[in-house]
Amino acid sequence: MNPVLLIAIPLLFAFLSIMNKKFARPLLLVALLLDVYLVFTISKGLYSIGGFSQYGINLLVDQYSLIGLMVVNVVFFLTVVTNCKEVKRLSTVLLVALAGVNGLLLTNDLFNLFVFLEIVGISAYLITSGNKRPLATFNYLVQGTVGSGLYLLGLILLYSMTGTLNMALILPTIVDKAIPLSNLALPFMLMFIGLGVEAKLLPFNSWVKGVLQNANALTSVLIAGVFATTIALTFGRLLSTVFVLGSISNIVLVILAVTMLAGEVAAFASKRIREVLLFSAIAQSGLIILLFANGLVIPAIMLIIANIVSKYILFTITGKMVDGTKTDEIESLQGVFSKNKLVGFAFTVASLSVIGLPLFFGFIVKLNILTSLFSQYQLFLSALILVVSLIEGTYFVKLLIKLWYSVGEVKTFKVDALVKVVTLIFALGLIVFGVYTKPLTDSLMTVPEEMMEAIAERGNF
Amino acid sequence: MSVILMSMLIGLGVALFGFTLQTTIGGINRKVVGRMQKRYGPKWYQEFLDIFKALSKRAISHGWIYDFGVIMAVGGITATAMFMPITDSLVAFAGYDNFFIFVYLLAVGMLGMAMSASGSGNPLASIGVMRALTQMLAYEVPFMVVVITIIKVSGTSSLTGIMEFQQANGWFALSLPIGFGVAFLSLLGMLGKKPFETYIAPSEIASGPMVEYGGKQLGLLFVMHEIATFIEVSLFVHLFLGGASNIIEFLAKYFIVYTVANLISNLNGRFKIDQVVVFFYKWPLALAVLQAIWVLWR
Amino acid sequence: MFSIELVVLSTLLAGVLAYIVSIKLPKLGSYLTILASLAVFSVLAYFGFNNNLDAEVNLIPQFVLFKTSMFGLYFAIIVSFIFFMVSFFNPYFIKDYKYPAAYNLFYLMALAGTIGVFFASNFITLFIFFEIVVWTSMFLIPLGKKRKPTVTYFVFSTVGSFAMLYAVMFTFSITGSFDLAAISVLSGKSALLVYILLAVAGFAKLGAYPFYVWLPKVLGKSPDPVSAVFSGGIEKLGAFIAFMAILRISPASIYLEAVGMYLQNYVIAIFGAITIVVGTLQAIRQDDAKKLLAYSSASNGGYILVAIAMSSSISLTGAMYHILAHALASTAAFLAIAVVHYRTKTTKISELGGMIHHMPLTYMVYLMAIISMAGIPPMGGFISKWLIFQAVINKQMIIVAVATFFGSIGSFLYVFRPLAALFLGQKLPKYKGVKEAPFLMMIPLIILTLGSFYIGVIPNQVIDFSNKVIAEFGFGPLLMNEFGIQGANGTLSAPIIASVFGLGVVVIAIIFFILPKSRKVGLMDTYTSGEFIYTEELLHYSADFYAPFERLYPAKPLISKVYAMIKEKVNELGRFFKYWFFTNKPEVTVLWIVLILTLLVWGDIL
Amino acid sequence: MENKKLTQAQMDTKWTELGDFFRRKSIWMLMYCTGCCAIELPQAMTSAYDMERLGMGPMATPRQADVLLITGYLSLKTLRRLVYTYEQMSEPKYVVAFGPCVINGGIYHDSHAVLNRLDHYLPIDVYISGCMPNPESVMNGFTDLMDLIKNKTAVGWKNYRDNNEWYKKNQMDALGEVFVHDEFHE
Repeated sequence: MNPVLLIAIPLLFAFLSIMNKKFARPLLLVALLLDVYLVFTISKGLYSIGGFSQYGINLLVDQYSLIGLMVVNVVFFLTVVTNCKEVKRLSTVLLVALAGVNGLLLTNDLFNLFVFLEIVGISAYLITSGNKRPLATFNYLVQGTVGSGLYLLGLILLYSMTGTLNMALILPTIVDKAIPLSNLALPFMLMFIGLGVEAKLLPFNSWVKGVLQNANALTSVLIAGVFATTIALTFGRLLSTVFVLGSISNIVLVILAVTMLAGEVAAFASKRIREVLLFSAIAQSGLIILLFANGLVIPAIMLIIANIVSKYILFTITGKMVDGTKTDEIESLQGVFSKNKLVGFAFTVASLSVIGLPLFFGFIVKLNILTSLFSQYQLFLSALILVVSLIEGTYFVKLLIKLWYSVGEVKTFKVDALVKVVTLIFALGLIVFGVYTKPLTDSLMTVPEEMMEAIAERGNF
Repeated sequence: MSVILMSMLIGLGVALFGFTLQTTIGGINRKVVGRMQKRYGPKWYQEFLDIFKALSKRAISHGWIYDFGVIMAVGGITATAMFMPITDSLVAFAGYDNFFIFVYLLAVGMLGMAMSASGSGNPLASIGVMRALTQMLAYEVPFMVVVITIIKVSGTSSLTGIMEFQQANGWFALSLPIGFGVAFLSLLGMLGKKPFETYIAPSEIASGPMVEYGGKQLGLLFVMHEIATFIEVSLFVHLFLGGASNIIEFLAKYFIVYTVANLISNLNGRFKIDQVVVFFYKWPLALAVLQAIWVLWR
Repeated sequence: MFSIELVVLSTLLAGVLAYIVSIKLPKLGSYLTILASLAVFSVLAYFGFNNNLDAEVNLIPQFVLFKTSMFGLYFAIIVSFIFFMVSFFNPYFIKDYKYPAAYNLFYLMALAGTIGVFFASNFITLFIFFEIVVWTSMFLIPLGKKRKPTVTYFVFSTVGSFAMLYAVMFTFSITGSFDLAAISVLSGKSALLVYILLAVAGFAKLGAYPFYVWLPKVLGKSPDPVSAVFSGGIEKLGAFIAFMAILRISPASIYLEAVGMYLQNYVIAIFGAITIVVGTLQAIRQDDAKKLLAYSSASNGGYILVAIAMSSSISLTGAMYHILAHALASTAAFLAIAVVHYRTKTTKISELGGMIHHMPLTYMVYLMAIISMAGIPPMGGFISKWLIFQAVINKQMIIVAVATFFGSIGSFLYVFRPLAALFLGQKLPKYKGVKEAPFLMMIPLIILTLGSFYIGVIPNQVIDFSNKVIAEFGFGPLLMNEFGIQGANGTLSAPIIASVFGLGVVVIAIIFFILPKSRKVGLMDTYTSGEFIYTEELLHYSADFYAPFERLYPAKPLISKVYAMIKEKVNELGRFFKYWFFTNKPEVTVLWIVLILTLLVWGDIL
Repeated sequence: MENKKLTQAQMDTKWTELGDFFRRKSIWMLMYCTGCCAIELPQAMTSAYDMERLGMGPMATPRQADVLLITGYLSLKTLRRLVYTYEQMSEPKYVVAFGPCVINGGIYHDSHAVLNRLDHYLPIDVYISGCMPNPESVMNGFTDLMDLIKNKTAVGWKNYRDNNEWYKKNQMDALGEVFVHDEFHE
């Protein structure tokens, strides 16, 4: 089965849905179902599109993109299913977004990547416009545009130096042509910043607060879960197979470390539940990119998986909670879980996993991260990670205790059975993977090799 | 087994001896003080009369803990006294006359008395106990620092061992003069002599822990007080004045130490309890520590 | 043969079972906790004493690895015993909890976690179980009166466990092994780093200075059985870690001639000493009986640290003995206060009085417990303190000695406060009709007291065991003869002391009963200088018990101000980031981008 | 039952007799210093007359004391406290009254606030005469008390026990019933 269908079907359905608004939602669901089905059936390999392979327009399906596709599509599907009500108006946009997301994960071409980035970006602006906070969306729009503009600029510079846009060829070309690292610093930095805007890295991410602070369950899961994962994976592929950081690696590392620290500290200082979660998400994405920048692909992917699952649970439940109680002040949400124990359980498991406590998946991830960092002898970085995860643990525990134990009257909210089931399954998954991770680690084992294989084969395997 | 039974009998004898000795010397000292104040003073056996009179009186009881505490107090003190060597050869449990036993078994007695006093329900008793404990915290630490110097220097914590060491190498009173002074101040605190008798303070808190006692409980507590005094003064004699090789020597040293303490007591007023703490934690503790460092870490 | 993994897993399963049962029948679930902890304790004790515990079986492949050691067994038996004893209280407190089912689950999970820690064969297993204990016990705390201590506990425990994790990973990066023995391979600076980090972990869990702040908050505010479990059981994890850190790692450093030990050990001893003093001073001024006992736990942790730091046969035996004696005594004391709390709904000393007339047995239990805690014969605490003093004197650590003596005498002060004001004193009318502890609660109270008494009179078995333990660390056994323990500068014979004490009491009791019988009078018939007072509260001295002494030192320990400051600084930093980076103005972001690019270009040109 | 009670009483008597031997050489006083006669006690206690040589000494509380000294006139208001104090003393106990005021009110005999005859309310063992009695008479009074103890004629405390109803009635008549029982009202 050709992976291009993963992009083509949603795009096609998007056009169809414009013709008849009535069928938009069913079309979205069908497209998602098809995509999920396809993801589990496509086989690995390099697929060229329309005979443009000499220009490098091709799709790469390896273990890395496969895992990404599975996770993203499944979560996308579940997000839409569990938020049917909010989807109505946005069906077409979501279809486009789906195409963009799949494209980002599959593409093996830097320019196509830009195109998909724009598609995802535009659909993201449209999705966030549903928050009815035009200023925040505008802010996002401006920054996203600046970001993709910078990416494009960097891309052009890179193309002028290397003469290729195929991701697999860039690195070999640089080596072949012996391009000095100082020349490469600017294009890579521009691309880094461009992607950094979408990946919520510190100085470029002021849009996140405005967007996620007022987001409902659908928007927040899409932005903080699905899109963030996609961008992180894309970023990860670029960092591990394309970018030669060289002289800018110090700047990059500082940016990432500060992102992490700032996210956790800001979350610590926040009093609203959505604010806490969004800052936490920023810190997490900082950590993910940091791992990629250090070449730790396996822990990074594990973290991405853990992150999207727990973010799904946290943001979905928070969204429903805020909808039901009409407030997101933690102080006035006290004790809400005492009336919604199952939901509370899922939320608790997710946050304990994020903190990285044993018996939950997050712990395995944390252990993996630290083991890998220490095998690189990264003493300072690992100390920093421990410090920030202490801060993270503190505010999450504070949050949990407040949400479980009330002082005054308790607000109530209703959650659909479907949401309950899905979050519970995810929560149980976190527990199961927290105890028994062998299948996952086995399947991740080959990822770095396959990524490097593509380069070694110069994109022609 | 029979050895232990024998030791226990000797121990009881020691306790009885200690009681008799201290009661007599206490009586004599009352006379000494009387003479010092240009009085005639009571008979030398006055203390015995007082105690037996109290024992024979029909007392009141505030409940079982009130009685139980008294028994525990006097029993604990008696048990402590049973370990006390009198001379370097006259000791009930040879080899077990460890210094720490005295410190901690003495505490059982104190605890029993404190418990009984608080159990009487009189707030003045509780205040007295509070002051007694606070005072204990004050004098005990400098004293213990001096004692660890002695134990470390002599290499044993057995009182007979320390005695023998002194008989061979000279008294600690001479070789550790600072510690001797500090320990003497602590002794005044232990004995509850002025200026450290805040926890009795008859005119302020109506004799503190003793406020509710009369009759046999009071009598037994007097017995306890006498034996406790015996233990404390003997400790001092054994630790600093070379102990004694025969009983006459012991009696002489004992009498001198107790009389001097008593005379000093009669020349002083009374500290407030927080002044007691500050007093002991200022110079005595500092000097004791300095001496310990000088002697041990040299 | 019985496999450790089976014990751990079945405890976890029992927890889940108890959870399911207690969704509908919380009380039945809490009875299950009794059964489960009894089973754990008896299996560990029976098979452990017969050297029959199996560490090889791996029911879940590749997950955790165990091994048996006398060291671990000693701790495991003590802690599972404490869990078992405390579990008798669960049925009475379960109805007060908001989430009774969760309580039963976490109680057994924490037990499983502690067992796992003590039998772990590598650091990863150790860390996993350590963290399990942290978060399961963390969720036990908010079931009580207050929620805030939970966070405090999490922060301090996590500081400890992260320090340990860092040490473990660091060791791994150097030696390439997670094995427990790997830390002893380290040398030089890296050994020092691991030493410090593991010591921090031990300090944090044990509640030693400067991490003792969580103890009073957590133990003072959590449900009563939880406080007891923390003080007697979970806190001992810290001692376990400290043992490993201090004895297994030997970083090269300065050898102090004067005290015959290495500098780092001396520093730990000094920290232990500070813990003793601070814990004692704070315990003296507490009005809440549970907080008071919590500070006393901190102070006793200081003794354990001092003893471990001295690293000699006597001191280590002292440490082991103190762990046992303090576990028994402190649990008994906490449980006694729990009974009072259960019956009167308060633990404030100033609100209580005369409880002895309502609950004499509880009083006796508390009395025996404090006798042990104050180190008075004939209870277990005396022997451990004696051993520790022997070692302190032997090492001539004068400064530390001052602290240990201060703590020892100070403990009379603070343990006496609840005794005098809560149990004794006037019988307050508002507690009329308060009853003695229910039957099930009495069982652990009596067993703990008898245990404490037994180890105070016949120390031989415990010392035999601890000799085997310290042999694992390469120390020679402590010598014993029929009657006594051979110390550095003297012999102690616990049976003789106990029997002499008994003889003294018997003799005096006989004299007492021969003398004329006393007339019974009420508590209000007491000397008041002729004044008439009819209100019991006015004749009850309980508030500000040690007021004159308390005046001499500040009420709030300095270190808690430091922690408050750190928290405030983190908050400030968060607000700083929010202000400068998360604005609603896109131009600020663009400014940052431009700045970074400028920096980059500038850097390249220059 | 009856038999056993008798033995208890007999035991008490035996102990009292035994105690009397010590008691007459060791009398502890509780001074209830309400009147002017109290001024004479310091001389009696200190160097000039040295009460301690007789084995006497001041005590802090009624529980410890053997003898209650009432030094001078007694106002109505203090009677209640005096009785309370007396009843807190453990038996055997004695009362020594100073001056004429305790016999007939002395110079205050016509005051509404002063009780004229103290032995209506408490059993007095020894009266010491003089207004105020000089220290010699004080000492004399104490030796009289010792002789009384020796001769087993100091039986005021037994009288109080045996005629308790009479004493109580007199006390009640003087004081009246007081209903409010708290710290500010008796």
